[in-house]
Amino acid sequence: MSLRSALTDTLFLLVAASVGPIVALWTGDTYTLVTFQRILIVAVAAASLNMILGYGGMVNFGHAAFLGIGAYAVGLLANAGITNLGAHIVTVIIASGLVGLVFGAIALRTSSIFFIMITLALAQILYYLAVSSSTFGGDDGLVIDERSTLGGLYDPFDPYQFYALVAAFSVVLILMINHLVRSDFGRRLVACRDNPVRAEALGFNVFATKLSAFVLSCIFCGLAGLLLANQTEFASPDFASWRRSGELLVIVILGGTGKLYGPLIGAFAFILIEHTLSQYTTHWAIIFGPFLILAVLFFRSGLAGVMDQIFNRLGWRVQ
Amino acid sequence: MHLFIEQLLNGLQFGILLFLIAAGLTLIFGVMDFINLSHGSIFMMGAYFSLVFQRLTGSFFIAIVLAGIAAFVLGVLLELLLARRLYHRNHLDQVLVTFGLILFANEAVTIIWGTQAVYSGLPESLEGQLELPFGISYPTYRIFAIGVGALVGLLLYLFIQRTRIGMLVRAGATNRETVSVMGVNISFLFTIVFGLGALLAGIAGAVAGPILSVQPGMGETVLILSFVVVVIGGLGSIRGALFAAMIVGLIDTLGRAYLRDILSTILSPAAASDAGPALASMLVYILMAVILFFKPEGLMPIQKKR
Amino acid sequence: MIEAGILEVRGAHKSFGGIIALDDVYLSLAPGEVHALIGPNGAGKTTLVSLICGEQELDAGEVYINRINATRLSVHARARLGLSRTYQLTQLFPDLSVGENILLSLVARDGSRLRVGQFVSERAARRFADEISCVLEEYALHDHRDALPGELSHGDRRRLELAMAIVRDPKILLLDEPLAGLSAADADALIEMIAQKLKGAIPILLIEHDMDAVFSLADTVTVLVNGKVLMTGRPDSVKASKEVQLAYLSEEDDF
Amino acid sequence: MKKWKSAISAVGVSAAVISGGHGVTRSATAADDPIKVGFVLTLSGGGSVLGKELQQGANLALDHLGGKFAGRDVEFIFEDSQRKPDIGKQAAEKLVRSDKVDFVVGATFANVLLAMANSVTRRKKLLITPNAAPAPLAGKKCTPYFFSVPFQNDQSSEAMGQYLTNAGVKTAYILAPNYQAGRDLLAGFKRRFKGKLLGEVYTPFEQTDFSAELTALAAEKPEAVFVFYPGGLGIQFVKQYAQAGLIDQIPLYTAFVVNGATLPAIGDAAKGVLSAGHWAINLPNAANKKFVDGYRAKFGSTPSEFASQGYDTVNLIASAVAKTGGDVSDVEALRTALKLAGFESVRGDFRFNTNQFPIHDQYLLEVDVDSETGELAVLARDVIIEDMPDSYAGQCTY
Repeated sequence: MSLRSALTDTLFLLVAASVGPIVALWTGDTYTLVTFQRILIVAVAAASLNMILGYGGMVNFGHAAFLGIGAYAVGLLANAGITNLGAHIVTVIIASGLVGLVFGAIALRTSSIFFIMITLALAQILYYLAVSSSTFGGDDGLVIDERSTLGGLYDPFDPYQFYALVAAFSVVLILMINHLVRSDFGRRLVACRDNPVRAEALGFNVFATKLSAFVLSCIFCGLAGLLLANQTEFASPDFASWRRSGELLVIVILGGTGKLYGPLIGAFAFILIEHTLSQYTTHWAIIFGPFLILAVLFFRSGLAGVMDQIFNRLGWRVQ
Repeated sequence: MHLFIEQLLNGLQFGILLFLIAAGLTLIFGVMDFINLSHGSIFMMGAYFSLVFQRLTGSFFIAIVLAGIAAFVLGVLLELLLARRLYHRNHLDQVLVTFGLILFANEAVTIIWGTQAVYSGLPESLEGQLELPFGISYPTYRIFAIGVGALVGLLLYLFIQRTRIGMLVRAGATNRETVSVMGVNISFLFTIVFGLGALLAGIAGAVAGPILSVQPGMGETVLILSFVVVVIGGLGSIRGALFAAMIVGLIDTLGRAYLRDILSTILSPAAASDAGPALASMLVYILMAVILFFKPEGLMPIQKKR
Repeated sequence: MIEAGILEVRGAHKSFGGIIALDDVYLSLAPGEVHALIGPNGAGKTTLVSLICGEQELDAGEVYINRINATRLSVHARARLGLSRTYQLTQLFPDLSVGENILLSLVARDGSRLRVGQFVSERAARRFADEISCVLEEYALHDHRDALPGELSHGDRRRLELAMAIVRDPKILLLDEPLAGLSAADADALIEMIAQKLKGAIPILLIEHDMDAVFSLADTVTVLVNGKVLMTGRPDSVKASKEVQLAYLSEEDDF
Repeated sequence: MKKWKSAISAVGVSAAVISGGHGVTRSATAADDPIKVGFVLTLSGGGSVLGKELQQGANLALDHLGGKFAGRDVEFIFEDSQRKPDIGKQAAEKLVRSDKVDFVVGATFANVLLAMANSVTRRKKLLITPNAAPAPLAGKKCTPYFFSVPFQNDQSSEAMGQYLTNAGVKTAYILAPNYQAGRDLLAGFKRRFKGKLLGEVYTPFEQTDFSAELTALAAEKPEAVFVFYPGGLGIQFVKQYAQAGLIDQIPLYTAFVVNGATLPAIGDAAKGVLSAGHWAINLPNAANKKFVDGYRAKFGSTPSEFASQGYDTVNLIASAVAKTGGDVSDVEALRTALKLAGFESVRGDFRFNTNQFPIHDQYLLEVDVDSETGELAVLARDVIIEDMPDSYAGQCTY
């Protein structure tokens, strides 16, 4: 079961990740790669949020702050002349892990609406820090001159090679998140969400479990920020704004909370909708707003849920 | 000393504005357990409505009242069409639906009034400075804003303490079941409370219009701050909201005014001028994090009986 | 103390804003015994249970679990010392299937502390598959393995909760009104189950209203009235006590 | 197990739609294909008023050119950055890679421009900014493929400082929002202002109420106040400055506060506010008259400087294409042609510095009633500095 699900995951993610290059090769238009890169990166961030939202019941309304942390860590290192991907990864893990630990320790003292609001407030603190600090480039953001390098193993500015790196990285991260959710730890997390009283009585430390999940999720989001910084060659306070956090929530819900592939499907759908609508009108928000409302009101299981239903009805259900 | 008193007045005025918005938010949360991000959009609509009514009636004062009424109607419609479908849903769903409303409202305002900021001026009677005792002179309009805020706050207090609906609101905030057991038409009560919250936000928007820049998205900064107020004060507690609004208003204003000077006693002037404004913008959020760390339910939580 | 009990409450004191809920309560659960805690409504039974489990803190006094001072320990830490319990209102994992509910208990048995391995391993479900089947069989829940707790009957839910409390191999079992809300037939079945499977095998602290059940199961009975221990003794001596009858039995004739 | 099937089909559908949007292979540029100019502007959300003005200015210029550069058809492609750096970057990638445009024009805001600049210039495509002009691109990070049409951000604050020095003002109090541009502009002011600063205040970003700062400022009694507050911040500052009764006591000197976009919202409170800038509707040159009249006729409103910059940008590009005889295949030739700036700017004299930022006159601008229309407008009163370069050109060594 476990090996099979891991293989299915890998297979599916590789298929998803290879759509971009196939289309790009077919049309000769490497811009397609940029869109698909963005989808994958957003999917990683959304999956990291889904991990604590869908399985841990933690509504982090400041999750995008960790996109910012990842992006700034890369930016500051790269501009100091350190471009090695390994160094970037380690730094991002430490930075987002530590901040996640502090944020989580504060926020997890509260629950429900207070949790939503305190995560928002904590993220705002980071946002204002980024905006105000001249070392971070302030509101203008931080231009990153060099993408992360792998000791000359690949050319970061070749569109296909760079896509391959982003895709490989994203696939690995999503696989890791999926694995975590399925792991014994994932079961405990669900237990702590489902009935904290019972979980405590079974001897599970609810706080520690939730905090670990929170920190891990922050690290994954930080790594998504690393990718985002590499893709945009830029770090901006905007990455950490509360609207981005809102968008991440939207993507998770749109895709289907607590569904393994929800975030990826949500990211596809979100970027697709944004992309398509904004080609017709600059007032795309007037359509997207109501769409979001209807989606929440009537499709609670998200797109992944809707698809499940359709395929069930078609008798596609395997096993 | 004059300077300090003026800064206190500034803080008071900002706090009262925050209170008007936060009071509605906390009412809606306390009675219906509903988290309404679109409250800031109603604040924005209040500012726009007041401009429309100024043009129609020619009177600044009538326009404020009419803007409040229009916001009330808007709130009632919102409750009837959307919010009541969400009371039994979780907070996340409520956040997302009202997030969608923000997107919609901003874009609708853009389409109707343009993306450009719109002119909102003052009647002559409110221009200029008012001479206060001790040789302090203070902008007339800001005194007016404090006055309107205080008046609305007082009316709200009377309404909640002295009327039957107000009594139900109080009862509803502490014990939802009792109210329905008492045979009250609960959905009517909810509609009224939602409308009332919108009314307060609308008036706040109308009053803030001449101070702020009336443009799409103007409600969002205020929204986040008033959520901070509501959470610090304790969800559902109007007294808490008043208290917290004053704290936030004063801390924010005094932080901006004095933080740099305070910091420069320990840091170099350059570092102080760097850190001062950065810290000032984070101050209220840090305050909130600290308060919630020690009192996870806010300063004056309502004792819920279920 | 010559022979310390497996669960000891010593001089427990708790008050809520001036109202004294528990006053100098001593309780000792000997290995292997079924110890019933009875008392009229408002006597402080629920408070005592939550103090034992660590949901509330004592104002004064001490709690020893498995001979370790647990007075300052959290709920989960006490659970790790071997304290296992059921609730007056069943506490299950509502969004997980019956099988998964049991699984989590088994996971807890094998180590409830968070360890690095758990982030990597996802073998729990396979490792415990057979054991889950056995447990379900034993508690007559095998038809409901994939059902959600909400879909079960009340009696099934009670049995599920009991199973969850027991499979994690506790040192002490605390049953908080296990018969509440059960039909007469279900209640009898459950009493039978406790008597056959658990009595003697594991020390049990039983909080129960049903006097028939109490007197048929208990080895020792403690009577709590107005936050104080009125008496502790053998069931028949308690039954015979005039004081107890005055304070408790007389006013609740229906028991 | 069922999940992966549903997910795969989702990917398939998405891919079809995305590639359908813009994935069609385009043939290499041929002489009869239109010349493509891609714009990355902020067209929705906050700040979109600037993007729209830029867009309208650009469209008007193309009208005036008869829709052609050097006899060849021209196609404008507008992309919306939503003022988000990553979206702007993506839009630039699309223009360069997918649409294969000949020129990229952008962006409206510095954060978007900084994010997208590398994607364009690294591919040796020409990038021309119609509005945002942050210091790094003028100095250390300048490249041969980047041109700025409007100005360098600091120029107007330097001119304002110069003006106050010339006017013999002894004391000033200066304010800006606490971010990079704010610090740059106040630094620019300080470079040229020789009097004494009674206060230099950076207000928290996104702060909307300035009462605390105004109270502190009034207590210092400076001879002049200089502020940099773009967009909504400026509207709020000027209104509150007037409400505090300061406008009659201490003259207000500004940069990026009063312009065609903010003036209607500030209203009469702005009357008398002074600023420095490179353009105003009343500049007496023929190109400007044609532009202002044409804009009023086409859009029914008075143009802002943003529209003028959009207009100048398109005319600059047209002039370069004319120089190469309609050939856009040789980027180096185009670049040399652009550098000549052989077009009639609506601001009068215009040439490029070594860093490809403009050298132009800085005017003293005052908000007053325009005698022609009877509306409030920003009007040029005097020249403060002629042929002014920016202060970063020296750092530019590509």
